[in-house]
Amino acid sequence: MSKKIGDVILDVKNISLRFGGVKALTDISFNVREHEVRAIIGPNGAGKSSMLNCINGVYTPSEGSITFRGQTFDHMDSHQVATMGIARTFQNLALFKGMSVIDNIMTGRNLRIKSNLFMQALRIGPAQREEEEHREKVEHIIDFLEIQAHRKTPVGQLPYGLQKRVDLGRALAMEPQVLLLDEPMAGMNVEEKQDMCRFILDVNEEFGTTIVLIEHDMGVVMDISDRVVVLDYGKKIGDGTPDEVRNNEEVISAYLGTSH
Amino acid sequence: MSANNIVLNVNGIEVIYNHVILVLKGVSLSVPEGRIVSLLGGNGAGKTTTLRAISNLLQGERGEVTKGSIEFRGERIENLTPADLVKRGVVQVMEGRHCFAHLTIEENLLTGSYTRSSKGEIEANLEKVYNYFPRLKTRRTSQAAYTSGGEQQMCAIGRAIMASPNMVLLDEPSMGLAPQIVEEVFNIVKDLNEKEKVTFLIAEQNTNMALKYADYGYIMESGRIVMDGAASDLANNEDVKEFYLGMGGGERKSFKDAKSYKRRKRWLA
Amino acid sequence: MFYRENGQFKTSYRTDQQIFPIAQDRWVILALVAFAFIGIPAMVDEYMYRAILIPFLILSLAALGVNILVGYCGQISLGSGAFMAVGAYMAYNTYIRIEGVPLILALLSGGFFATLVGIFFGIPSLRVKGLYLAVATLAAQFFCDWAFLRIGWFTNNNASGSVSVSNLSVMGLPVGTPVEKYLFCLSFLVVFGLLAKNLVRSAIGREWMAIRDMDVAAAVIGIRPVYAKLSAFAVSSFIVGVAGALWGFIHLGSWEPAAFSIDRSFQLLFMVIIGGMGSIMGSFFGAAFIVILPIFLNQFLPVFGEVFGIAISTATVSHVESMVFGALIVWFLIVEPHGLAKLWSIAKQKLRLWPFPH
Amino acid sequence: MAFFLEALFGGLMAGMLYSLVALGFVLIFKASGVFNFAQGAMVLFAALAMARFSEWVPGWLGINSQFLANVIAFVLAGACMFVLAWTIERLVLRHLVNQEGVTLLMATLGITYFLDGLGQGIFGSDIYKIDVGMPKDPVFLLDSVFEGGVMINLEDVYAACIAALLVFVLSMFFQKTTTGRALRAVADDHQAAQSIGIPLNRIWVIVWFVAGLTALVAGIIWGSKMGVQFSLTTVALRALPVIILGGLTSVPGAIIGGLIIGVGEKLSEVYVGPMVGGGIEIWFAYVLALVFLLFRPQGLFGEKIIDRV
Amino acid sequence: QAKEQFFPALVYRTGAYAPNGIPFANGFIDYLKLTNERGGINGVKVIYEECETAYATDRGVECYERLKGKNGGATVFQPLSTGITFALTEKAPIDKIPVLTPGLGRSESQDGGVFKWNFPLAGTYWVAADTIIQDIGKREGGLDKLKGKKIALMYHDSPFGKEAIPMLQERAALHGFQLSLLPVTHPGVEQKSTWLQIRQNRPDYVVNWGWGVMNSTALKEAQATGYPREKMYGVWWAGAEPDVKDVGAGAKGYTAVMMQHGAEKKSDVVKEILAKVHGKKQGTGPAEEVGDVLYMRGVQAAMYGIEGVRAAQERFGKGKVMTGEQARWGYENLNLTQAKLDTLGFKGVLRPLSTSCQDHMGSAWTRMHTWDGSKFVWSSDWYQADEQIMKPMVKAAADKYAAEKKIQRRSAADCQL
Ligand SMILES: Nc1ncnc2c1ncn2[C@@H]1O[C@H](COP(=O)(O)OP(=O)(O)OP(=O)(O)O)[C@@H](O)[C@H]1O
Ligand SMILES: Nc1ncnc2c1ncn2[C@@H]1O[C@H](COP(=O)(O)OP(=O)(O)OP(=O)(O)O)[C@@H](O)[C@H]1O
Ligand SMILES: [Mg+2]
Ligand SMILES: [Mg+2]
Repeated sequence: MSKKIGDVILDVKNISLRFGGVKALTDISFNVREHEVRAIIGPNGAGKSSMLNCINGVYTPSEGSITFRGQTFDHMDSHQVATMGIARTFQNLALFKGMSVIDNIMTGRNLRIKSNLFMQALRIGPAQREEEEHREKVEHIIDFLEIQAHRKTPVGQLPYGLQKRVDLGRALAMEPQVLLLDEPMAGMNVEEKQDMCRFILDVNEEFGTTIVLIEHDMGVVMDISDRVVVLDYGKKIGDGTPDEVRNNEEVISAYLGTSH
Repeated sequence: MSANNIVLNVNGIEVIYNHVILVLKGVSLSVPEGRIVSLLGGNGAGKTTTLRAISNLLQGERGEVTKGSIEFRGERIENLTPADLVKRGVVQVMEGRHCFAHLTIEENLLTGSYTRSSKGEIEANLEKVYNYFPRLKTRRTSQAAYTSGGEQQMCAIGRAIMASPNMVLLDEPSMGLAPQIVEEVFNIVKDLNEKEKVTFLIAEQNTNMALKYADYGYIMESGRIVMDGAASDLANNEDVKEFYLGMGGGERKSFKDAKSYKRRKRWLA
Repeated sequence: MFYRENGQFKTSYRTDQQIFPIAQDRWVILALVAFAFIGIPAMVDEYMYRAILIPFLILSLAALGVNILVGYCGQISLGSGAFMAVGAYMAYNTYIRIEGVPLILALLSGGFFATLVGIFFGIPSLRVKGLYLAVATLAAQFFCDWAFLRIGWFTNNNASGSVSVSNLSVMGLPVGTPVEKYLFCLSFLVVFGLLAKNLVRSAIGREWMAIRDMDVAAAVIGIRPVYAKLSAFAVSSFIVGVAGALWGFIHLGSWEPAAFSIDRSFQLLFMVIIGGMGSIMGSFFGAAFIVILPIFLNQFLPVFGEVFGIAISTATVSHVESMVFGALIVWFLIVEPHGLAKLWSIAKQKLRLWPFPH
Repeated sequence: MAFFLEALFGGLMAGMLYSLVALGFVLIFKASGVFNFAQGAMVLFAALAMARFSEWVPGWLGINSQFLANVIAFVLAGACMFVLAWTIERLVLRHLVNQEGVTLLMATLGITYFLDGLGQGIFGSDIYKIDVGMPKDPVFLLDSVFEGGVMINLEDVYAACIAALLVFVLSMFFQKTTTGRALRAVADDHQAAQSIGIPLNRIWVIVWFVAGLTALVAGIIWGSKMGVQFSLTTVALRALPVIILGGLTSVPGAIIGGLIIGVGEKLSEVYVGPMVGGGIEIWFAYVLALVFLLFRPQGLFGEKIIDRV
Repeated sequence: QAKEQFFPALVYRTGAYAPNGIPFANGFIDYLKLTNERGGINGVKVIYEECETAYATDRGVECYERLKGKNGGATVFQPLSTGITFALTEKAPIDKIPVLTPGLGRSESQDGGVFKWNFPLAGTYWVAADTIIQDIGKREGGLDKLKGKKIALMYHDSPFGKEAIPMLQERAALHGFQLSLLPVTHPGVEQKSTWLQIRQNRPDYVVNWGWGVMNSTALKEAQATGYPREKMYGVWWAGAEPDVKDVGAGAKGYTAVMMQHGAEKKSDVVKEILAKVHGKKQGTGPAEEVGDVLYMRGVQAAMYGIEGVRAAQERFGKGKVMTGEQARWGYENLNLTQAKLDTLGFKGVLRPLSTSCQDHMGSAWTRMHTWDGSKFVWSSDWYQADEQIMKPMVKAAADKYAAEKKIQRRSAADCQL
């Protein structure tokens, strides 16, 4: 595979996050390089999702800073993060249940909509044209994710697995530089996981999107990720290439168990 | 299978959502006493729907069983309330956790034993659950909504155990769980099954786990049962291997290569 | 059989993005509008206009506005009556205080002021959610009720606190006879209906719905809750305000704050929920249901009684009326919790499959 | 000074009366996630039943002790509320399992209409009186300290005590009992609750019955103060700011909220009102509640609103 | 086909104001029935239809639209609601149907020069307010004694309630008493703070301008605050049995101004109704309520309605069915002498009334009655509203209205036809 890993694009320094008594994260640091696939693994409740939540401003870390493309923040604001080009999917689906698949993915393009309220109300030229351009892009994503058949179904009625795809689609629609995926393959069977991997790798290679991936399926993680961070009880216990991690004693005992 | 020890018998049920969306097109399956039966199939195959139909939770989804019958220990149960079913010992662990957001983990578990009256039994069950999932014990006092995905999953499973059921319908128990917890969960299943003769019907995506622990398996495709057989046989079936265990031609192939290569399964469904 | 989209292939996204992608729908709707403009005036009598059609039109306009806020943006509001009142009274003041201001301008200015008030009372929605917000919006309701009763300026210091307008005209054309009024309201409804439909099917509409369904996720993909919510409040209360102005000017002619009391707010909410939240069509269904049903019952029950030779007293009629009305509301909700509009679309789906069951 | 005390006291008492109504809302919401707009109608219905039965009973049974008549009337009215609860569960709630809040809210509005019609249909729409022997005339305290003394109404005091008692019992019920827990579970997730064997149907009958009884008590107290008439339904509007201020899910909140609102609106009316032409108390109550919400969106004692991805 | 004169009846037998709406409606209908028993209006049969408004303006408008065209056209509308009256004032002229508002509606509508179609017969709110002050003055031993006194007006916060304010302010300015205004929000069950204020600035008199539950609530609160009921006055919509009966002894001493009649159980017309209508099991309400205050108000209203038509027939043809327009002339040229009233059975109940193009009220007599704990008893002799004060006010208000509406005063010629 000929994929050139760029230099650090996202750098997380000494992040700590506390909820009352619970220490979700303690002093986590790691970085993400451009174009790479970066996996975060760890037992349940290790703080993986919380980590993502800190990165895109859903949670405010109690300490530490996050550097993205040279700019450093101690707190990110969701909207601003989105404009900077960081997209994400959610562990327990956060789709817009009442809306059709198309509309869900279209929302991903909202940041790029120029025309104002009045133009939209009147649907005069530019507004109409814009709609169509974005629709075009969205249709590509839909084809890409192979959910054409469900275009207009309300996502609430889709089976779990497909909802996951729509979630991904919505994130892709933002054409982000960094894509945060929280367990995108939970509740899928091997074949579907294979498809999912295909999507992810394609995105990564064709659009050069940097990927941060949380996943519990070691097979997947070890196969597709370039580097892996391992968290346990909110602490970082390992960081490195799949092979390094695979052979890290602490990681094995804390997470992989004997099954691998 | 010999019909004498069948606990659950679903024959030819048809399910329609919102009066228009036909989802199950005549599904039949039967679960023998004290066995573990797994229900496999891709997204949208209809596993969840099947389980909902059995435990009578369709109403809330505006779905209804339009054809066929469901029998539990020889008794028709289509018209029972879910509560009645729980009294008869049938409990479902719903897909996507459904913990009680505002209640603490412990309260969640205790609510699980609503149908149980004896204090001692409840105590014992609680202990049992905490032993199964030590993680829950540490989070016992925090509101379910604020626990991690996996913790919620554990909580949901534990809650079902609290009702000391004799038959459990598990919907994707392994979803979002770390590998060794998955292992753990299936061990628990085995454990309950052997020690307490609990019967299991498991809808699962993690096929090789499912087949490893189950006695018997059904495979669903778009609302129909397309294949069934003893777990071991299924595990050795070429197609199953290829599409559900992801090891076409014996060797498990890397997810990297998956992209380059693609052949959709087509067996008549 | 007749109702199928197959054979109608969309060659461009534009065609697919039309308001009614299915040809049959388009024709039906066009036919309906044409009928409303030409057919109805040819056949109905004055009572129909004054007691049913005009109220129906105006209230569906209001319901439309409320639906944008409640149905699309998910901010339950019980203050709609207040916004109607603002629309009515401010339109009145514009009308009498500015010499020779055109009627339409006066009405729109009513809408404009309603927008301001709407945005103001929308600000809490940034922090307060759900039922809490719903109840909080009653503050708007009661405050406006009070303000219009108490502050003389609004009512041009009429001792009684009630105001009235008469001999209205638009660009020389009088708006006096029922037919004129009907057509006037109808045109308003059609125009606003179209604009609203455009809004909800473009970016802004999607923002609203996103906020409604899951605001955290919405923020994460770059939607600003502030903008989305306040714009919903603005648009909604503008439409509601104009509806209020119409209600005062065209329907009542003379009114007092009681005409826009809390009951009105509830009534509008019913319309939206019964009709179907998040559906323009639903607003019309809802309005029809709420406006026509009680009147129908009220007139039908005595007749019904006579059939069985019992003379039902006025009191009994209205008691039975409200019982039946309540029962019907519940019944419809049970049949289809998502409102008449949903029922309608299910019917269409069935029709699409017809004659096959599924 | 004396006057301030009177106003304060009046406010407190009014607040207690509000919270009596608010309780009904909280009960049902906490226990089934339904925001029951029919509460006002239930209060009226219960009060009408009470008033009319206590009027009719002597005729039917030929007894002439007002007290006895009241007791029997109370039992009968209670029975009515039970039948009501049962019917509502049968015909409405069980068909709306797992629907969104608004849908259920709308259903309760439907019920409101039905009850308004039914109540007036059966019991009439005149003004009726409930006479449970509450003292009507005021008493004056501390006349030594202030000229004219400080006026209070024993009637109010009794009412307040009853309200307080009710609240105490109910909050015990919710916090301590298994059923209490089950109820909260139901409020969170109907389907999950069913899946672990909580019998929604029975639960709902119980809850609505209890709410019915609180409505009855509220109805009796309000009724004996104001007389029983259709406009009693409007007390619901007085209770709404109370519940959002106290927190939709908190029984004690209903009381505290009631007191705050009561005092707030009375003081505002008597001190600020005259400057702006009066009649401000109702919107003031709502604005007051709103201000509190801006600082605590879930009300003073409500459960935190959970939005987590 | 039989000649029939159609009288629509906008009633409210349900909702917050039913307790007062019901007896009025019963009286109204019973008198129409009686008229037929008496052989109709010179042989023209009277027919009627009720329509429930629940005191809500928009429902009232719907009823108006529903009934105005029925049975050969409505003769006259008598909405027992100021709100509805305001709405109809706009519509009636277009449809050429007179609006009768005995004792309610816009006070300035007395001016027939501007309000061609409105007839506030026998008294407006300004008459009520004016005469209440006169009675208070009498008690105090002369209007001049009112100087420095405090009078509080607690009013139903609606056009109805507000109507009283201008007259009271006028009188306050005149006699130098201090008027404080206490609005009570619909429907009026919540008066605690109102009464706290009353207790605070202890006014010498409290005038209750209420309708429906507001009245009984006011008396209960007065009792609870220990305010002397003897010092409380009520408008004629706040002085009937439903307002006091469940307060009973608690309301003893409460006085209300009456639009000429009170509770008239003994009057001839009541006897006649009991005999000819209730006697034939045709009664509308319970027989024991016949003759109650609001029942009589209904009877009075119906009687004016009928007599207007009779007067019209004098001009446009005896025994003919009158159109709304013709009826309007009748109401404008009504001349009910005492003799006529006596023959109709209103001896000792009503006083003469004669209207004209300028004056659509025709009579401004009132008297006070007081609740003695079980029944109302007359507590004053007749008063008449003070022309000097009222005339200019009416004129001014009417002119303002005319200006706003850009309508011309009616010419003398217009008055002739
Ligand atoms: N908003 C919150 N309030 C309180 N505690 C929280 C909150 N969010 C997360 N936590 C706690 O922080 C810890 C980490 O949660 P997180 O969701 O990040 O785990 P995770 O690594 O994603 O686990 P899983 O793989 O099961 O999703 C958990 O113990 C959880 O209970
Ligand atoms: N509430 C609903 N309304 C309408 N259609 C539904 C509903 N729930 C599920 N469906 C449809 O039923 C089909 C089967 O869904 P189901 O959830 O049973 O599949 P599944 O096998 O559980 O998939 P997964 O493994 O992803 O959970 C899907 O096509 C889905 O679109
Ligand atoms: Mg997670
Ligand atoms: Mg599933």
